[in-house]
Amino acid sequence: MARDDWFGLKSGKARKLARKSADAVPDGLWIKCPKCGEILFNKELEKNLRVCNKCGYHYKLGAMQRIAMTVDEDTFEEIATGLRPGNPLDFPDYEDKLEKDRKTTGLEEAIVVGTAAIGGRRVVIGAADFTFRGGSMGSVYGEKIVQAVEKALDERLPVVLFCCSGGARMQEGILSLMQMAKTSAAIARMSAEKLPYISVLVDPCTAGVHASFASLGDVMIAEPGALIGFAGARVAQQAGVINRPPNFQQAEFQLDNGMVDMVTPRKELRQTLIKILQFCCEDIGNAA
Amino acid sequence: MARDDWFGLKSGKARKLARKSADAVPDGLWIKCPKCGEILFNKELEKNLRVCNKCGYHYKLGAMQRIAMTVDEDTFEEIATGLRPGNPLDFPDYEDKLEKDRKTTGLEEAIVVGTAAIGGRRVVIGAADFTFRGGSMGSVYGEKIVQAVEKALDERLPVVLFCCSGGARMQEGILSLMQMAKTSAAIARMSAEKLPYISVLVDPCTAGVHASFASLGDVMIAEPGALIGFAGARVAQQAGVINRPPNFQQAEFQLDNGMVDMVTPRKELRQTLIKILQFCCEDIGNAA
Amino acid sequence: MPPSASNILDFEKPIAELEAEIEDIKRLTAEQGVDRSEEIAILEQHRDRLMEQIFSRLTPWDKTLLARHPRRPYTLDYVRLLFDDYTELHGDRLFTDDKAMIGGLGTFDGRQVMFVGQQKGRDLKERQFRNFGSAKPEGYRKALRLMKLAEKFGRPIIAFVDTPAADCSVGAESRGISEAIARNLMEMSALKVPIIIAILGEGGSGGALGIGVGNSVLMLEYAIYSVIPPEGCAAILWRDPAKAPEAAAALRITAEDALRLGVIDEVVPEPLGGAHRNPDLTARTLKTAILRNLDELCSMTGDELAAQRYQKFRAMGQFLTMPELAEIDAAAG
Amino acid sequence: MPPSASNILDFEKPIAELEAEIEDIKRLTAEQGVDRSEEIAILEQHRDRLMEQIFSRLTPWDKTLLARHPRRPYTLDYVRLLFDDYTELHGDRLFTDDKAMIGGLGTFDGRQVMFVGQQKGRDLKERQFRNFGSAKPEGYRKALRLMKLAEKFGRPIIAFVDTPAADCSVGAESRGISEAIARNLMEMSALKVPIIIAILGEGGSGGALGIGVGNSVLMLEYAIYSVIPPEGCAAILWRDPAKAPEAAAALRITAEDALRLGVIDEVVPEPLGGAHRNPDLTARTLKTAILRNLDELCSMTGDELAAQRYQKFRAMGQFLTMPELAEIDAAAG
Ligand SMILES: [Zn+2]
Ligand SMILES: [Zn+2]
Repeated sequence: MARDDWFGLKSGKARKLARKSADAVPDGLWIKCPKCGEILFNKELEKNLRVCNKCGYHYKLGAMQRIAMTVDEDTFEEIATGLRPGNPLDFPDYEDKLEKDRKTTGLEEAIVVGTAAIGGRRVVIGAADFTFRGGSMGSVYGEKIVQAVEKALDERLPVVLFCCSGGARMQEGILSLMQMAKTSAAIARMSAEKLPYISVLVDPCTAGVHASFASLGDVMIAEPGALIGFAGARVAQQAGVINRPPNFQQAEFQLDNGMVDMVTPRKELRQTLIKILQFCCEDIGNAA
Repeated sequence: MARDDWFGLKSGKARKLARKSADAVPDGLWIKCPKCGEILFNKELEKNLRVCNKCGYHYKLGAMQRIAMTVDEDTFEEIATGLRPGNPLDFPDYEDKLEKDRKTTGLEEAIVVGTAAIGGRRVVIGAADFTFRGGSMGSVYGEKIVQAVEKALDERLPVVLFCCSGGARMQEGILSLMQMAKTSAAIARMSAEKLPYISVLVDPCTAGVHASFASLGDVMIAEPGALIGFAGARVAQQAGVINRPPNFQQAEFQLDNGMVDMVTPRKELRQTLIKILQFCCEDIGNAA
Repeated sequence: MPPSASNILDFEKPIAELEAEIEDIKRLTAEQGVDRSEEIAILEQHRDRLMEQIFSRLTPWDKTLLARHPRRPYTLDYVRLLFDDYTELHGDRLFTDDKAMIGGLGTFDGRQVMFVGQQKGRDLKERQFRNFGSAKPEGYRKALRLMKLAEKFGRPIIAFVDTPAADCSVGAESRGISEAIARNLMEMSALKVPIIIAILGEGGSGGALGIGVGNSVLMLEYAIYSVIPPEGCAAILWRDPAKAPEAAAALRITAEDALRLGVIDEVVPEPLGGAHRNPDLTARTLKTAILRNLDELCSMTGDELAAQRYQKFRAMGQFLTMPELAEIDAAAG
Repeated sequence: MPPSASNILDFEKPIAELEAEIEDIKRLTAEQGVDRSEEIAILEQHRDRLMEQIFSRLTPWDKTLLARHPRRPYTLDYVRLLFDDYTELHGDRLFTDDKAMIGGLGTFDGRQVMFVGQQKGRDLKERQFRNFGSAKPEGYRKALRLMKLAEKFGRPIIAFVDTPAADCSVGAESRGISEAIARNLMEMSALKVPIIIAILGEGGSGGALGIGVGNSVLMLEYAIYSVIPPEGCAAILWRDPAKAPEAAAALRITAEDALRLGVIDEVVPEPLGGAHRNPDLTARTLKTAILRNLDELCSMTGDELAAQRYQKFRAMGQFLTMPELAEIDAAAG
């Protein structure tokens, strides 16, 4: 992906969103790599797609960054907008927390979906954002996934989803749990129509999201070092999971165990997606 | 199966065949149980369906004994007859061995197939016989299975197969191997037509037969203590298989490992088949 | 399992004490031949009133404890009570036979059905054998295999849900517990036979939902259905697992809540005092409810069943849409 | 892997000696500047004649040794030589990623195809990593997953066969190696896309057939295809594994035999001296053969492809039927 501006977003609004949703990007010039401790020049890090050039550590990305990094320049159009979480359980503090995350991220929920082109091929694309409620899946998250799939069904497009989530949105209780069934059922329709669905598992992809649509890709890709697993860290801790191998619940563990097709460094991801889409799409989704 | 005459075969010819194909039945009054060493009265053993009444050891049965023990009295009609192995490889001594086995067993091959009723329901049934070339699968064995399946497809009948085999018929070389694909492809047609196929794995069920149609039952039943596995004893020995658990390749090992639905004692088998057929057959195969 | 100090809940204690008293009197009656039936009748009335009182004001946490009651009937208890006969089928044909997930053929009011369900154990040994009702990937794959078999032969599926959660051990993770649950959700959504879910006790998160995608979802009165155990929620939110009762309330995990939130279709009433006080009666009530639903569903085609199930789960979730947001904004402005 | 004493077959030795001589002269030419090209030409002619001589009278056992030749190109060698580019896919989504079975997306003469195949290792470490090309259940399940993916998206499948046998360790048995192979045979028979099989080296029994059910089955000239390894056959029949050469002959395991017996469709010629002497040329010949078959198959519908494949395997086997038996009896009488 040898492009000077990998953001790929021309509109001011989109740029602003991309900036806002990037997780924990310090405003300073320098940043320390959390894995190897190397001091990285922030601008260089951005150019390197937010991957440490010393140890290969992949920083988390915001939803809009993900999309920008993946799609052809200026092709992304958001869909399934105008949805906002309610508080169906009257859960304490939930509305305040949402309001806060909306302000800090500029997002209306933990996932953004839309249409775009990748290598000239029209696709439906979605990306979740860890900075909004830890990427947890509530009613709106689930609804957006389903509306994205419905768009793909309507127009016979492939779907690419960047799956990132701390799990179900506790504050929406059992309704969050049901999003697992709702999204998986939507994927079943994709599958019945033989429309391709590629899931990209990025750090962290756990619990309810990992145990639903994220694990149902025709082809599944993981980012190096990403935490991927069923039990979120705190749940696993509570359950007292023992004898963990050193790479437990990492992307490479999932590859060893046959659960993902490949672990692909960020800089190769776009080309890999183009190749896979080429395989999966005979006569669908060619952008004019 | 509280019937005095569990042979269930009225015709003299069938009786004769049944007697001939019973494996290693000594002519004497007494027989020693190979598992517990108990001395068993031969007539009592027959009445007990050739199961040791002390330790439950299940003796091998001949093909016609199997069928007789399973079907409604006098309902079995053999099909796919008039086939005889050639010697396509000009394999040394093969014809002599076949001739010898034909004489001692009264069978034309290591498997017998036909139609019958079980609990009043018309079925296609087959049973292999270890005393004919160790139940090895050659061209005729495969052809008979396929013709049995074709009969079931034509008349929309369920299929019950007693799978017993030492493996592929070495003397027919690569043609024997192909019977695995040929029989499995036939089962695929059953499955596509949603016709039920119940496989009963009896001692021994190994190698080429185990790795083809025997493992493809909608419901799979094993007889207690039966040797069931991929590598025949001699192959496993050659390959130096190590760390074998005590019940390695036994019916119970297969149950533990999730490979068969149940291990069913011989005396319960007929009733179990009737129940399973009842589940699988909505409107097919009801004998008039 | 008979009542004993270890399997009586705190709020059941007054009832248990009264019952012990009644038992004592009955024993004395038998031993001494003195007729104290009037006294017994009064005490029994008292007990029933007490029970009604206690059970009319159960908290969500009380119901959680009832759902996990050590004497609560488990899946196999219902299988025995509901079916004329049944034949267990085993194994996932891939790795093993998961004892925490059972399944098989059942004759239900003369009809052939396939059942699946998590199975808990009663005593310590059995509990370990059943892995405390927490199925591994192989359990979900076994259940799927059996459900596909049911579909192949056009038979309805009854799934009994009773699990604290899916197993999340290293083994389960490495064999793809997420994959197994996800696949079940996907495949169940499209099966072309009736699927009836009965949530019997603990409806524990993804582990429960993994066999929980049905055309009709029934739930026993004191069962719970939750995205996370109350203890876990309390630990995460308030860093204090002891606040589980508060979390139980906040999470809306009772059958009543589930019905109101539209994730189940019907609450099946339990006998006074809970299912464990009268398993037979509970099973009869459940059987009636299942039969009624089965009759309705059996009149539908396979495509209709899949479509109904899809639409049902498609509609789950609550949120505000643009027009509603505009209204809120207008009201605020 | 360069030629060395340990990877030159006995019958290759005279050739290797001549070549060493030629190399020596060439080296001297370079070092001393003396033109000995005429001498070299004569020796090379001699070598070619010798090779032709040796290879025109290879026994089945010689061919077995060639099929197992330590320098023989393996699946990934052909993948690299045949495809414009390729992307490996991993895992069975159930248990692990079997390194003895590879697979992925390939661009083949501009077309999108799925490939699968057993993979052997070259040196000791790699051989262990690839489990000597013996796949476990997870390998066959991975292959099936990929083949189903190809079917879903309407892409042809190319399967490369090169395995001594499927793995029969306790682990493989306990995870259902029989089930995995059987399921592949069943599923492959019904796939609605073109399947082309290329038997590259060892076509070892069920392990080979487990990815070997194709519309077109091609076989390299010195590959073997056998129901049992010659050593195993000799051990069983004559209780003497040293009689493997006799068994190799009796079992009819050469490409020529397989063609005559109707289990393969085409023998792909190898360069003089075998594939390892010129992998590029072998790959080009193989590519031409695959392309020709692919062109034919791509003109068929999915149903036609499944039917052609079914009928092909349905017809395999040789036996006498009643009328023939009657004739024999008549002749005997
Ligand atoms: Zn670093
Ligand atoms: Zn005995």
